[in-house]
Amino acid sequence: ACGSGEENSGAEADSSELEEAKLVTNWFAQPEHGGNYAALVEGMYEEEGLEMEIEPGGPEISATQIVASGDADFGYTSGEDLVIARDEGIPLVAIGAIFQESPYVLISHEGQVDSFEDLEGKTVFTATAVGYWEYIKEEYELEEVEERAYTGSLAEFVDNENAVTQGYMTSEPYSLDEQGVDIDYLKVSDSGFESYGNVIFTTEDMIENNPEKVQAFMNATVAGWEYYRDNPDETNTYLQEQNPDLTEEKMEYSKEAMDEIVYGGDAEENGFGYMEADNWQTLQDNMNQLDLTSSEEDIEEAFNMEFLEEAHNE
Amino acid sequence: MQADIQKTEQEKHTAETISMKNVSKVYDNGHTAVQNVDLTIKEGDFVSFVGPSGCGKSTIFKMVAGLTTITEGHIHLFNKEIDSSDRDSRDLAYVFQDATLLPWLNIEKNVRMPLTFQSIKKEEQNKMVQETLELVGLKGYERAMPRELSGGMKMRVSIARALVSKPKLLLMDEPFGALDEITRQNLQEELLRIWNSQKMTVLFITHNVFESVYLSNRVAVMTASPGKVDDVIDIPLSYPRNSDVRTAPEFSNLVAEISEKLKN
Amino acid sequence: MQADIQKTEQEKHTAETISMKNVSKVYDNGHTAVQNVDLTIKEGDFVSFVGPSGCGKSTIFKMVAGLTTITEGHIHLFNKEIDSSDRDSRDLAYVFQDATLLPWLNIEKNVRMPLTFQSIKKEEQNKMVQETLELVGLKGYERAMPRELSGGMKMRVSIARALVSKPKLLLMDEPFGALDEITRQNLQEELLRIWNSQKMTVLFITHNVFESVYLSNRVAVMTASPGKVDDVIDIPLSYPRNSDVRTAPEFSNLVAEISEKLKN
Amino acid sequence: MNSNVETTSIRTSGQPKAKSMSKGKSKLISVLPPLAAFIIFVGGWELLVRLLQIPHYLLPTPTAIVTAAVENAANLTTAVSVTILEAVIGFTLSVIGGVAAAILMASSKWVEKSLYPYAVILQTIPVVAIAPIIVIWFGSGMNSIVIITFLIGFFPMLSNTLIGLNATDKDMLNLMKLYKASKMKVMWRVRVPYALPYITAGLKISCTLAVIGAIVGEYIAGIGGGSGGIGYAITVSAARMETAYLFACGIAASLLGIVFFLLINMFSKWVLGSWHESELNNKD
Amino acid sequence: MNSNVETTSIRTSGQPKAKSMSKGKSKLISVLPPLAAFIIFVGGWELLVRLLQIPHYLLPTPTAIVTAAVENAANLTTAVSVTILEAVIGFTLSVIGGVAAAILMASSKWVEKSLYPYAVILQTIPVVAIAPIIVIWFGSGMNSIVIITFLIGFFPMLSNTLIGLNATDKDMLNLMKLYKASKMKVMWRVRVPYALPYITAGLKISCTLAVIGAIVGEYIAGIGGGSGGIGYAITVSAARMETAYLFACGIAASLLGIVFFLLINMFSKWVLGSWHESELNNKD
Ligand SMILES: Nc1ncnc2c1ncn2[C@@H]1O[C@H](COP(=O)(O)OP(=O)(O)OP(=O)(O)O)[C@@H](O)[C@H]1O
Ligand SMILES: Nc1ncnc2c1ncn2[C@@H]1O[C@H](COP(=O)(O)OP(=O)(O)OP(=O)(O)O)[C@@H](O)[C@H]1O
Ligand SMILES: [Mg+2]
Ligand SMILES: [Mg+2]
Repeated sequence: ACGSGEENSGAEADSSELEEAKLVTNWFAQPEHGGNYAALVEGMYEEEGLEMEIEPGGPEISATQIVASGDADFGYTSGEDLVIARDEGIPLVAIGAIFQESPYVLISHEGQVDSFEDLEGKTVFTATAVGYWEYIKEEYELEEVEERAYTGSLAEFVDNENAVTQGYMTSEPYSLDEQGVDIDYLKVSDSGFESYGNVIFTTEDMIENNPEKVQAFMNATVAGWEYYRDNPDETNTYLQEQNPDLTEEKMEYSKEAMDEIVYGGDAEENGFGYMEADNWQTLQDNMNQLDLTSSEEDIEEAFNMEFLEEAHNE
Repeated sequence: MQADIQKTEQEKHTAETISMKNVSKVYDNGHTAVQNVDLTIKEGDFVSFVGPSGCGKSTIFKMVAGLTTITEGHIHLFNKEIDSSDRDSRDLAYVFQDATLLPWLNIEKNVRMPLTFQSIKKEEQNKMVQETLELVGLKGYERAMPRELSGGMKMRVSIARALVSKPKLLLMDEPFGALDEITRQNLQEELLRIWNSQKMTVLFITHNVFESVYLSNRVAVMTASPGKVDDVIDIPLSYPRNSDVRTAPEFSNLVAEISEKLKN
Repeated sequence: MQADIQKTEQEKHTAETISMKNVSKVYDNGHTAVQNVDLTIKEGDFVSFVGPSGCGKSTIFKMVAGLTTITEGHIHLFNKEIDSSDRDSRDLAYVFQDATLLPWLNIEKNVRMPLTFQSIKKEEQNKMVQETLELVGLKGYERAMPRELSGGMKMRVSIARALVSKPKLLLMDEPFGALDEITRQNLQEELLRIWNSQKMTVLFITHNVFESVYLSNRVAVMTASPGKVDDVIDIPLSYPRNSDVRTAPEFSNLVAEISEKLKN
Repeated sequence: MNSNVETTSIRTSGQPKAKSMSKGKSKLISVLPPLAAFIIFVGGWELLVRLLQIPHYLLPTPTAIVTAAVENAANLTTAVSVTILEAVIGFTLSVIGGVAAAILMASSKWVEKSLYPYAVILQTIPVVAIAPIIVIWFGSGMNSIVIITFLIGFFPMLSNTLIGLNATDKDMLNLMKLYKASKMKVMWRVRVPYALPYITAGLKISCTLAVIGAIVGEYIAGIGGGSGGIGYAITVSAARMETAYLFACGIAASLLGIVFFLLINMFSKWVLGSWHESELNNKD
Repeated sequence: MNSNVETTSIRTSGQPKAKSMSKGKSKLISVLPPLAAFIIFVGGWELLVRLLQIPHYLLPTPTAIVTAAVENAANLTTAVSVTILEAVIGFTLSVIGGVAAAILMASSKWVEKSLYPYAVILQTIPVVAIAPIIVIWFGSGMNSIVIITFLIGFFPMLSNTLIGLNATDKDMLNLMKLYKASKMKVMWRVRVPYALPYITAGLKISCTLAVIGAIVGEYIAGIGGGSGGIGYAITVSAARMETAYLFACGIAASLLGIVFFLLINMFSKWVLGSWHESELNNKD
């Protein structure tokens, strides 16, 4: 409500007047963040008047808390975490979903698991207390599962024929393949658990007090992702600089694996980042049912499509 | 010995250096080490303490130095009541029964230590340390570490450390016990010379009755269980004393008298 | 004193307890503490060492006990060459110049310690400890901790610890230096009694020439820089010795002779 | 010279009284400072959070934390008891292992030189790096957690004990040599007692590290659920963003550490109180 | 009685020679045992893995590890240098902080009683629980990592130093009292030197903990990429199942710890070598 209008409304601005902005991702630099890095590399943020900083996340870095504290303006999180955060009274708002469905997969040794029912009796490595796993357990009435904490290491999984591990569809299958381990995987999104992945969010505060900044960020982000779809090379080179452990092949694999969930599905029609109220509602209902949350609030509060739509209209 | 040592009655001050009134010490384990001691020591006195092992000599010294609490009674030092938390009123040096050297400092630095707490110029310090080391016969051992010395040498370092700061009150707890006769006699002479020239007060513990008579103008004879000062004997021999004194019949009588007291 | 102390010539063994051949000691810092010492000590000898502070008395004792390396020369102990890594050939006790008590053990346990390394029954141990504590005048202090004792009392615990195990060879480094005359004389008598009744060999360091003459059958006089044994003087006074001996003219002559030697 | 030393009188007028505080009063005085510090600390925290309006999900108030702890009391109690068990076992192992290894190394310079580097490796190799092996060898859950706790507490015990054993007074060792004491006896009778101040210093460090170790272990190799400890509870509450409960778990862990520490402190007093300067009350 | 003490002769036949080994030889002998232990250890490992056919993703052979390290030399070097920086800064802070806090606490029983519990809290509060706060306060990356390293190394320094400061010989303190030395002077001239053996013992523990701390810190608050340290490299290689490289990282961390440890050891020798039993070479 305060001081809107007269400031730079998305047009090119003098580089001397760039406004600082910061995005915290959920992992070290990788193609899964490609569009945002593309916008950075190709100068799209700058064009929008933002002096952008992208801070890579890490195993224990919680973007929700960093953004909530005001240390960063935007962050990446999962649909579940956003719902949990709101349930805990953390006023975060989703402003776009990079992955149209959950990027998580449940990886098993070849020929061991064909369907979610087959998980019965397995040893399953998942992150502690994640929503989708609670859902799958309940939905498929799994009772005899040995649950173990996923710590980022695949060795135990490989060692145990009977094991199942969580993974990111853009990453772990590739690593295992490279090590010559034959695997199958189930996509979590096929279980009936609806959730968005790599949800871009900001705070209610930010939307209220500085909508121009949010808009500028979204404009460049959308442009970045659209650009990255067909021209990943320059960005990938930059990613590799940031993260020397990335290889060309690995990035190619990730890019290919994620194109479907980034640009496919609802995004195919409605454009990058699209979010559906029904999906959010289902997610919230599921979470409530699983006792992970007890949120009564209107789901419309949790996400905001205005900036995305405006960006697409540009 | 020099002429200025020849003291006259007028030169003697009569101020009290130490006054103990009804002093008792009970250690935390309930042991009564010293009981009801009354004793006044005037400025310039040289008082020796003799008595059986464990009779409380060291305990009295520690109380006077403020190193242990006084269970009952009062001690005044330089006319001020001792309070073991008080740090300002004393100008005293103490030769402990053990040498108590700082193991990480060489001999020269150990001896210099008391000077570093006073505002004395470095060159002045050097001179004082050198003189004192020479006095105790340890010239040439400046760089040695304490663990490289013999028992007697360590004790001499400790003596040097006490003498170097020229204190007004000097407490010496069996300083010469670990020394051979020759070294001991040298140090006795030196001690008397320093005492006379600096007009300090000396309290001296020894098991050697000859030594106590030779050095002091008063000898406090203690008895044990519980520790008490049995008698204080005047030594009416004039200073400066030289080896002749030791053979004087008066000297022998005094030694005999004190030894007799110690036997009971 | 009992009758059995009256020794006859036949009772004396002539086996060598210690033989030092051309023994030198250079410490790691390059200091020559002892140079070219030759000395033979027969079984049953009581040899006192006198000499200026720092002349190497303690060093010789440590070499004999195998506590420090011998830089040059050879020492045979009970007819076996000493090797500081060897642990079996000795049956000796040592009173160090410092009391060296284990601070976590009470007096009784400190004294008992040497016995616990031998296979002696508990009751027997108790008896031996009690006797020895009584001997050094520390009955009643069994439960006291070392830090609760006076300097002289600590030394007496150390003496008790050495005596309790009835060793064949006893090394005593200024054991009575911290004791008053009465206690000292008592312990001298006791030491002579034990020495006689147990036919052990005693090496004894003292700064007290009277003491050395009174106790020993030989006195080794040492000189300093570098430490050497200047002379070994026979003391032809018969045992048992009592206080009368001290006033004998022969005694005074010996004391004077040794004192004279020490002066040079 | 005058008779300037006055006479002494022998008045055996009863036992002198000790000038000491009554026991109750001195007890009170010893409790007061930490209590005051506690009140200032907690009060300041509550006040600060309220005044600065720091949102609860960033830094909850002490009251919120207590509420969360009370609400989750049952869960918290099980979590704490699981962690206690793990920490105690792991700590015990690291004490036994550390002291035993130190004794072994102290017996011979050769052994020390050969093995010490591996002890440093054990300490510095990142647990995360070998976690998979640990879990594969020892199975996940209790066993692995205990091993990880052991690994973390082991080195401080070893290092401190070894320094203590090597610091033994030369004269004491000489004394033992004279008694023809065997190496083992010298070790137990003299070197170990002499090292006790260092050993208890090691215990103080290891006992607090054991709590951390157990939590890290649960984090890496925990199985969660009913048998999950504080580490598991922390992960869950972090995932659920229940910051107040998260803090309650953290504080529970701290309290556990403090209790361990106090127990070790008592042990240290008991074992050193009669002779070592660092624990002597008697200041005469 | 016969004259059974033979005479002594005074032969000043030159300086006696010291019976000591040549320096080169003794050097060799001091290097040999650890070298032998190393060969046995590594050889045994290689053999075991080959004989038992342990799969390479579980336990790679030493040769595989070396190969992986060589292949990733560039990455590994950056990772190691980042971690060194973090560890060194964190360690320095924990030493300064630990010693300073110990000195503060040693100056007064009241301060000790009031503050010590919070030091234990600092040590035992699980870093994971407060990680979000650390990251928010200090930002992710270097700053937070250094803080975490500091937190882990702080308590061992504090605890050991405090015990050392309180262990000062009573007689030495009495001596200083006689010199009317101020509390500060007593601290610096006597108590701190006297505590040095304990302080270096603390340093030995803290310096190895610093490496762990930095790696845990990178895990919790690291940003990875070009500025990622060993912790980051471990995370990445674990996720990629590059076990050989994972081990190479682990070993790099260990070597770092050993180097730190050796430096501290040298320092300890330098500072204590001339007087303290634990570091005296001279055994006379
Ligand atoms: N710290 C202490 N705690 C308990 N009792 C002590 C302590 N220090 C000394 N005592 C006891 O007090 C008595 C007197 O001790 P003190 O050291 O004063 O004797 P001393 O006359 O100096 O003896 P010595 O000539 O042997 O040095 C002794 O019986 C001793 O046991
Ligand atoms: N550990 C050591 N390192 C180097 N030098 C030493 C060591 N111990 C003794 N010395 C030196 O060796 C010489 C002889 O020492 P020793 O202790 O044998 O003398 P001592 O005759 O016992 O003297 P005292 O009567 O004073 O005890 C001294 O000059 C001393 O400085
Ligand atoms: Mg005394
Ligand atoms: Mg000596």
